[in-house]
Amino acid sequence: MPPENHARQDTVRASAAVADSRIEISFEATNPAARRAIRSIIGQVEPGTVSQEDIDVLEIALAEVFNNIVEHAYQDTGRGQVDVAVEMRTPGMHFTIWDDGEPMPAGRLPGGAPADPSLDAHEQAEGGYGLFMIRQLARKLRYERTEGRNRLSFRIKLSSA
Amino acid sequence: MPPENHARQDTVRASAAVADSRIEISFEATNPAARRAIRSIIGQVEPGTVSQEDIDVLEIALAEVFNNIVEHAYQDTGRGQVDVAVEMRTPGMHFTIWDDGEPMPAGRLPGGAPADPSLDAHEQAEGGYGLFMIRQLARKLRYERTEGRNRLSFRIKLSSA
Amino acid sequence: MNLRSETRGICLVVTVDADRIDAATAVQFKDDMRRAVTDTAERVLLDLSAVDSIDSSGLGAIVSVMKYLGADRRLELVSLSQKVQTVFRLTRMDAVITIHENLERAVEPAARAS
Amino acid sequence: MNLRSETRGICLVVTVDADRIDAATAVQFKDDMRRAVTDTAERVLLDLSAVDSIDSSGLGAIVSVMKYLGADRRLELVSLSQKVQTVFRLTRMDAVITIHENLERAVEPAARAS
Ligand SMILES: Nc1ncnc2c1ncn2[C@@H]1O[C@H](COP(=O)(O)OP(=O)(O)O)[C@@H](O)[C@H]1O
Ligand SMILES: Nc1ncnc2c1ncn2[C@@H]1O[C@H](COP(=O)(O)OP(=O)(O)O)[C@@H](O)[C@H]1O
Repeated sequence: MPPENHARQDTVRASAAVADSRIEISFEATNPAARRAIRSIIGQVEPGTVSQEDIDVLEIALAEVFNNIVEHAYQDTGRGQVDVAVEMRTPGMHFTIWDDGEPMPAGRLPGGAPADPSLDAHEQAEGGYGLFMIRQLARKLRYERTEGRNRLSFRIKLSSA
Repeated sequence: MPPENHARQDTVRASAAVADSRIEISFEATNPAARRAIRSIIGQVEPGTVSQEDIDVLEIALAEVFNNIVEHAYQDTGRGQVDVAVEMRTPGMHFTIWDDGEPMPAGRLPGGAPADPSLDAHEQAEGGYGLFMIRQLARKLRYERTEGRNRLSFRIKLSSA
Repeated sequence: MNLRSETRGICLVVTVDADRIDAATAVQFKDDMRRAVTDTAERVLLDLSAVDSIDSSGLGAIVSVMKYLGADRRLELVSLSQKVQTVFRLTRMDAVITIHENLERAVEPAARAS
Repeated sequence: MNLRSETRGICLVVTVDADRIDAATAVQFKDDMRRAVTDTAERVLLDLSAVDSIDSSGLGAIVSVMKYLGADRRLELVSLSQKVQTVFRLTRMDAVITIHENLERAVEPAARAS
């Protein structure tokens, strides 16, 4: 793993105002580690302050983003680091996620697609739902390839319980 | 903050075997950020697998360690980074915690002391309980000052629910 | 992936005994499902009452099972958790696959006709 | 820190209306307590039923309030959560400060005599 620490550099830049609402989490690109990271992020939400539906949305979105990094960026090698910066900014959580894996196809975030109601169930696509869900759940979604790293940022709305 | 990243370097060194049971968390040395970090760490425990008493012990120990860093190492300036590596190693969680603040008095971890039963309530000490509790709750407690950083490591036992 | 199957009239009911169908378990689920549905009746009812959550990989695995069943046999879903429902709604998969509230509803004659 | 106080016979009952007494709130707690206990009866009962957790800073603040009350007046604690009890047990503070299960027990004559 080459942990060139862009996440940390961003921290320093952004620290003035949001410092104590920001936490960074790093984990190895495996499914179990990704699940623990998701629990770790959801755990940051003050209990009882956010509706279960919004917590579900947070979990779904993070699972899709992390699974894509594990499966596509690091191609299921189980090796590679994922850095996540989490900022509490009412009314939501803002995420910036870095990895050192493969870039997105054509260097751009694919659109993904939902099920096609004009086709039968057994004719539906087997993939592409991940990014479609991410796009529906996340606001201000932005992908950038910089200095050999992937950087994805977005916001998940959390309304009060 | 000078994020010289010893935490990350340790990750690389230790990565082979424990990689996907390890997560790193960084936060600014303030009380609210420390609390979120604690929730974030407790959130990593798979729900229903550990007794509430052990979760309480985990929370108490981490609160004492983080509060000491905020208050003593960084002297309540609210500036400074705390890096935590969390490893799930059955039957417990292993922690390594770094900061760039002041060293421990005399470069050694103080003993702390409990209440003194030979004295009246109003004659008890106002401090020193934090380290006493840490020493009771943590196993393999070890403090090191290396390359200008404080490094504290210990293990908290988690028995099944 | 733990699957239990049982024949109920013209239906094969397959019950998933796991709390998630996700990236870590999707391949196993797909394999085990293919094994479970060999030579069965027209309707396969997949009982998800034990499943708390599913992700796009799990969804892909379900589509793949539907492909395997082809045009003549149908896969229908039973007892979706709130979170699983959300995933089906977000992907609009709820418009192309039959979803039943519970097993009783799924096997009653009215449902068969739908 | 929200404190409510009320006189009950020879006792002043101070109720803490916060879920933690910790590093972030200890100084405030200490100040507010000193204000609350001015010119009061011999026994101050600190009702912690709303308090979920306390840390060593909170404990230090309680000791500081006891110092302020001096040898003639006593601070006693009422209704400790499991987590708060653990902290008192670990620091052995439960051996030097009187702890009551609930307010009824704390104010009944037997308790007064103890
Ligand atoms: N983090 C990523 N890095 C590289 N490529 C990615 C990443 N995420 C998604 N992709 C690409 O986008 C495609 C669509 O992703 P997605 O909608 O999640 O569907 P699926 O993962 O089921 O293929 C993937 O097949 C992959 O080619
Ligand atoms: N992380 C730390 N960095 C520097 N000094 C520390 C640290 N933790 C504890 N100390 C020192 O050890 C002493 C005892 O700590 P503790 O038992 O937590 O009691 P308290 O914080 O109430 O003083 C502190 O007063 C401080 O001098």
